Amino acid sequence: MTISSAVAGHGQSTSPSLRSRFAKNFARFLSSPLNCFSLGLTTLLFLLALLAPIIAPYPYEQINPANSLSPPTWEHIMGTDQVGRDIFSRVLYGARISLSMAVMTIIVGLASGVFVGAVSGYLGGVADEVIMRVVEVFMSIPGIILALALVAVLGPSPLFIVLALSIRRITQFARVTRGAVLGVKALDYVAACRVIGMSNVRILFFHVLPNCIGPIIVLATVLMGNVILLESTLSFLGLGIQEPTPSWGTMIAAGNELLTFAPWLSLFPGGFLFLTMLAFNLLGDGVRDYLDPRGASVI
Amino acid sequence: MFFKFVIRRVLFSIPTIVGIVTLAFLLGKLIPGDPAVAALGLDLDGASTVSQEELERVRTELGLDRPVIVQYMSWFGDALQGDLGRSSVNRESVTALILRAFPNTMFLLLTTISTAALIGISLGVFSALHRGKSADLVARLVTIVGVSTPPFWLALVLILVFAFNLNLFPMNGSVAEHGWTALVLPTASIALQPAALIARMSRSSMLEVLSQDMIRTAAAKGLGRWTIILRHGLPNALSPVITVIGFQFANLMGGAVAIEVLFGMPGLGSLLINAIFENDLKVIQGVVVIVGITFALTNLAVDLLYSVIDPRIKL
Amino acid sequence: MKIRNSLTGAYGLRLSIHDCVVALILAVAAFTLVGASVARADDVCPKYGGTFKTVDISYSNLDPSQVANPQYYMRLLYDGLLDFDHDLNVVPGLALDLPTSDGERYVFKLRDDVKFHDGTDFNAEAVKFNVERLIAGEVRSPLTGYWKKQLKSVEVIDEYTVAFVPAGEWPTMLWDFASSLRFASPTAVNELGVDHGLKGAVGTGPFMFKSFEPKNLMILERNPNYYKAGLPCLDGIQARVIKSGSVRALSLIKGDLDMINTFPETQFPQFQGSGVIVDEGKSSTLTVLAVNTKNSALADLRIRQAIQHAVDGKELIDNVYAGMGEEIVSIFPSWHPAFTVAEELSPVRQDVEKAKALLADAGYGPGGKKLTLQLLTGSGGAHTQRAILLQAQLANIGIDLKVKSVAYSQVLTDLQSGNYELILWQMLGGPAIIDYAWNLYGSGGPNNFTFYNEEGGYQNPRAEELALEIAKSNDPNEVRAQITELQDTVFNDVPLIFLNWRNHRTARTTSVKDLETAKLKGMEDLREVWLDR
Amino acid sequence: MEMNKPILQLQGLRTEFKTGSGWVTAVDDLSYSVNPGETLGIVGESGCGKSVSSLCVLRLLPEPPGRISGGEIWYGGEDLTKVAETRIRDIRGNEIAMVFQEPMTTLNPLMTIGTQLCEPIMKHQGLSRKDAMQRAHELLQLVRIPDAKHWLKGYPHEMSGGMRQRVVIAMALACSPKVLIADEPTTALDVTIQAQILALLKELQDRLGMAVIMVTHDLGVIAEVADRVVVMYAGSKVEEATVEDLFARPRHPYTHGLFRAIPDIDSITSSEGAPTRLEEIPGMVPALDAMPSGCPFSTRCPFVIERCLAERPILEEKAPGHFAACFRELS
Repeated sequence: MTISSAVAGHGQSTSPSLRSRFAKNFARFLSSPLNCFSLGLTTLLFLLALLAPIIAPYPYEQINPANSLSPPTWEHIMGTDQVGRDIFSRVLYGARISLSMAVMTIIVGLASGVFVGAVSGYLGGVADEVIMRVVEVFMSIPGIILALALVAVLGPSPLFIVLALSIRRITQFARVTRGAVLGVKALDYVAACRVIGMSNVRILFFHVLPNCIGPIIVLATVLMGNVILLESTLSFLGLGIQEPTPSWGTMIAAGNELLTFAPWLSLFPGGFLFLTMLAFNLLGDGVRDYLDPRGASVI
Repeated sequence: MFFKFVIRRVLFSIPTIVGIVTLAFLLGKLIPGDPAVAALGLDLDGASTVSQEELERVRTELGLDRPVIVQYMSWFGDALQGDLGRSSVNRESVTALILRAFPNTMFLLLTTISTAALIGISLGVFSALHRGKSADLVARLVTIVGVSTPPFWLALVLILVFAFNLNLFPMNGSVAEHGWTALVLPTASIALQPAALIARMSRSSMLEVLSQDMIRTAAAKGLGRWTIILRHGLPNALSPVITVIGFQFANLMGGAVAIEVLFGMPGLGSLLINAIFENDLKVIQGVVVIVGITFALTNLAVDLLYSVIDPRIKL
Repeated sequence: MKIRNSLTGAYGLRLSIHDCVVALILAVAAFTLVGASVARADDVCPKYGGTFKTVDISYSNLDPSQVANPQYYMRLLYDGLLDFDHDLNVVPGLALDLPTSDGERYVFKLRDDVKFHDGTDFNAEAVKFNVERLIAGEVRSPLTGYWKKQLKSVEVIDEYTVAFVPAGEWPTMLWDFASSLRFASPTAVNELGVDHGLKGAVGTGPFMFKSFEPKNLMILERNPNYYKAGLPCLDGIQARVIKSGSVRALSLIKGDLDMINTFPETQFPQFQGSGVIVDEGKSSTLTVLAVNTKNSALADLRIRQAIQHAVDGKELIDNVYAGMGEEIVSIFPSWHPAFTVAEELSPVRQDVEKAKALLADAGYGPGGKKLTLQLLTGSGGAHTQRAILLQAQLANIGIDLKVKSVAYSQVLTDLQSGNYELILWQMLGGPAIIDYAWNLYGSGGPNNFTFYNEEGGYQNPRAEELALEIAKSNDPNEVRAQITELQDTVFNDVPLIFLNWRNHRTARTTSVKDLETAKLKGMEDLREVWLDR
Repeated sequence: MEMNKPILQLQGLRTEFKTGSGWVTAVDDLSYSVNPGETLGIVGESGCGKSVSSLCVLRLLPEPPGRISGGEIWYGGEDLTKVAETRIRDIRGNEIAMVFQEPMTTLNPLMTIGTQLCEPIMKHQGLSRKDAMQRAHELLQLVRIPDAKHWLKGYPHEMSGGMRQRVVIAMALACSPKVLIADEPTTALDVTIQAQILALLKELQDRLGMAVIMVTHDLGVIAEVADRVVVMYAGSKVEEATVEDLFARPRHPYTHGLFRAIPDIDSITSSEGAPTRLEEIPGMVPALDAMPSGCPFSTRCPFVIERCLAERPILEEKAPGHFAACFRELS
């Protein structure tokens, strides 16, 4: 109730010209140094991930038993692990894994969630009631429990991990989209569309949804950090990405054994995980303050 | 009136609970590996021989030979009566396992959420009152750092520093053994994130409320600053904060799984992880059911709490 | 006849019936002496008292029908008719002596002074009750099938005499009695039903059940009426599950724990200078790559040999085990009486050139097809590190090893179902010869998961023959020739890619006294351990 | 009306707001006074500074972004802009009370009417909760709320807008203030309710003998209740006169425009509210940070002359007791 009404308010304030408004005010978004910082950091992390094959000084899987557990040196700026693999290279490739998994999860969650939420909100009635019941079932089970149970069932392959992480995102996007659609649906111009005989599909996808995009973008940004944390928690528990594919969570878990003797094993992947989450949380905050100051998409 | 609202809302959560129980059943049907093999408890070094008849016997015993729909009906009926089956690993009743683990987890979650709420709301109100000043900025940075720190990583650092080097708290073990000190580090590891989110919501909600006419009215009555903030501001700012607290309570479970494993706390998280590694289907299902129902009821409680706080909310 | 054979060939003791009689007399004499000095039993330990705190790796049930490692927790609560000494020789336990045989039955004379923790008597009826419970499958136990197969019946002769009728040949009988047949109080079992082992566990062992939370914490207290007078020295034992490797190590250094026996070798440097005593046991687990010889590529001997020549077990020892292991020189561990160094070790040594040649010969490698194999391994720690090293070693000869890590229990499930190409496996054997011969290489050997000598798999009739002969004897000296030949045969046939022996290890604080690291993982005897603090 | 010494007097009040481009003046050199028992009307378009200036009296201007940058507000020998925070709190709701525009949002939705009414009573008169409740009951009866006893335990959302505004008025009157500032008290209400509320205010003022400052954009309201009128435009006072003088002969083109914007008396009572009436003055109020250098109204004034653009007219007495800030003489 609080959520939908807030979104309704939002819908009104960002009526049809959102896209131009967004473009026009991008400069205003960047006028905050914090936003600049977070956008810069995010971009940097994506670049590091994308360019990992170029930047990484060693192949991530290259072992060197003769130089295992080396502390940080000029050769290995973040040290090496138990079998002599370069931590820095693995951290970079870990960024690739974490970010791509998170992006895929968000894409799957967003695409399906927005569709479900939009249809549910627009149609209303029994369909809405049933969809929202199902959503509520999934919302009642904490993300990690659902993900763990699904990974246990499906096995820890990247595809299934993305799937397991997406399910709850779908429900989150569905809820927010539904709320926004309900708000926008009540506006006069939608009634006008109907009066001139536009089809429901056209109204929903060309006139209603584009105006619901604010809270959806905010949610997507906010969830990035969330999903990255979830993925690394799964890996940390041994149920996520499996060795030898590098993943920050697995690396932290592997370093756990040698916490006092070789702290660099878990320090650097942990630090990068922290930085990534910081970047996305700051960005999410900035985007939220900018697009959705009333916090409709807080979930 | 209120009673009717409660009844209605409670009835509302029944389909959700039915859904959760069904979901848990479906989960069980998807799980790979032969539950009967797992049930026989293989020696970790694989040095055991299990005959085919043994497997058949156990399959029958577990009801794995019946049609799926019959299995579902009996699962549902048993679950209604609080019977979630027996662990295939050690034959312990799943209900008993969960009852033993549940208080540990709830104790951790409740301590954490109360701590987080206390810190978060105070920080948020503080921030709102100093809006735009450097104190506000510092508070916001603290919250953003808090929200970005991976709990399991923080836990490792806390263990190293506070349990090992400073020897202030136990590294491992439950409340039953060490008393409240056992909760300090686990709570600190996972409280940061919800505290930060609660602070953020409190701040924005408080700012919104403080800009409302009724605050000006209260001031025009000649009330003191803190009376206005605490009696008029805070209660009105609380609704969205409670939403966040409710969500965070469920989200806490995420951090709690890793934290329970790390700190050796015998809660639902440890139970689930063990069950997953041992293919202990019934326990996995049981945990999903219990956790799901708990958080469905948490949502219910949050909704009821709204109506207690806000007389405008009816039905 | 066969029974006599196996009896007389007992595990390095090589007892004859005559020896048995002598031993019996000696034992009776010793017992009389001990009995006479019961009043002064306190002298057995230099110091009494204290709770011994250690880790428990995920025990889920304390019923005697359950087998799990480390075994010592079972042996704290329960006794068997037979027991082990430190060198893993079978010695009498609740039986007064090793069993006598009349050609059809093994007859055990029981001690008449033993009581269960609940005060009820230990006697022949109790033995029968436990054995029948196990065989009937009333408890879900991985042992049921095995005992049902080996044992025809059990008979009570008188209150303290019980006879076991085997179903057939039973070469490992003494070891089986010592390692997996334990006795719980019939009264308690009837009372607790399926909860025996969870809410209570009543045996005759040196310690008594106090509280137990599976996968979390087990607390045992001293049994003041233990049949070995004056033992145990400790007041109690507390074993908890600690999943985090760092917490385990840090807790030991901090003194929250007295001993740990599960930790990665890479943690050794952490213990240096911390006052923790690290102790290395013998080569206790055989690390191998189990090869599915039904797999079309792996059925090719040349490819198996190529893999064997590509791997370097020494590198694994140096880098994963911190040097705590032994290279393969025999199919037996170095402490075993049957240990015989193979004359020709080159088949199990790294030789990259030869490996490449073999592979090329089989049509793979440069100019040929690319060989891709999947390796299934447990996840985390040493499992992962070994897999990574192996991956690199095989990459050297152009084999692409895809590593799939899953929970180790899943590895074992897949191993037993034959659903794999290569599996990284640690085999923990016992003291019996058969564990390292027939069990691994014979058709139908319980630990033969490679289909070696089985239908559809790679077969070598000579190896099968040799394994059978060795199984029938059990006296290493009697079958030394066969052992040597079997060894050379399997080294050439490579149903298993031999990597190395991994040493068992314990780490303890200085206050723990008289703890001897066992030859086999988890077989430490805590009865005589005492705490000096 | 008896003309005593003014009970409240604003002298040269100046307030500013911080915006992205620096401080802008919202109220510029505003002076007016109000005598006991008198009703002073302040009229002007939204954003002209009338509400801001009335908030300044009780120092309720949100700071930041606002600030009082000059001038004095004299109340019984004290300059309210300078008195201690504790003193101003004693005055608020006690000696000077305020009624705000939106009855829907001025009340705390989570508190019962009774509790909210009790707050100022308990604070300023030191009554026990029980006695305060009794007084609250009387107050509700005073503002003619039927079934007052029941409503003490009721919540604002259960009431209609008109009833809520009565509650707000009751709350303002709780401690029998000497000055009541009513900031658009009827704007959000239906026309028929408006009339009732205005009548009620008038009656209560007569009964309690307090001074009222009626801030509104609605000349109809002014005509009904005010004795004297201050017309504000873009932060400054442009005209001041008795209500009769002003209505008879407005001397500032802005006031003139305001009257012209009223079609006729019938439409006041039949249409919903006032916002459309001002539209006939062409153009827009200049933004606060983009004031013309001359007369602020010059951009919209039909009578504008060259001088208006260069020089700012000051307030001068065009007729006895009738002040206007304009270079031209309107007839």
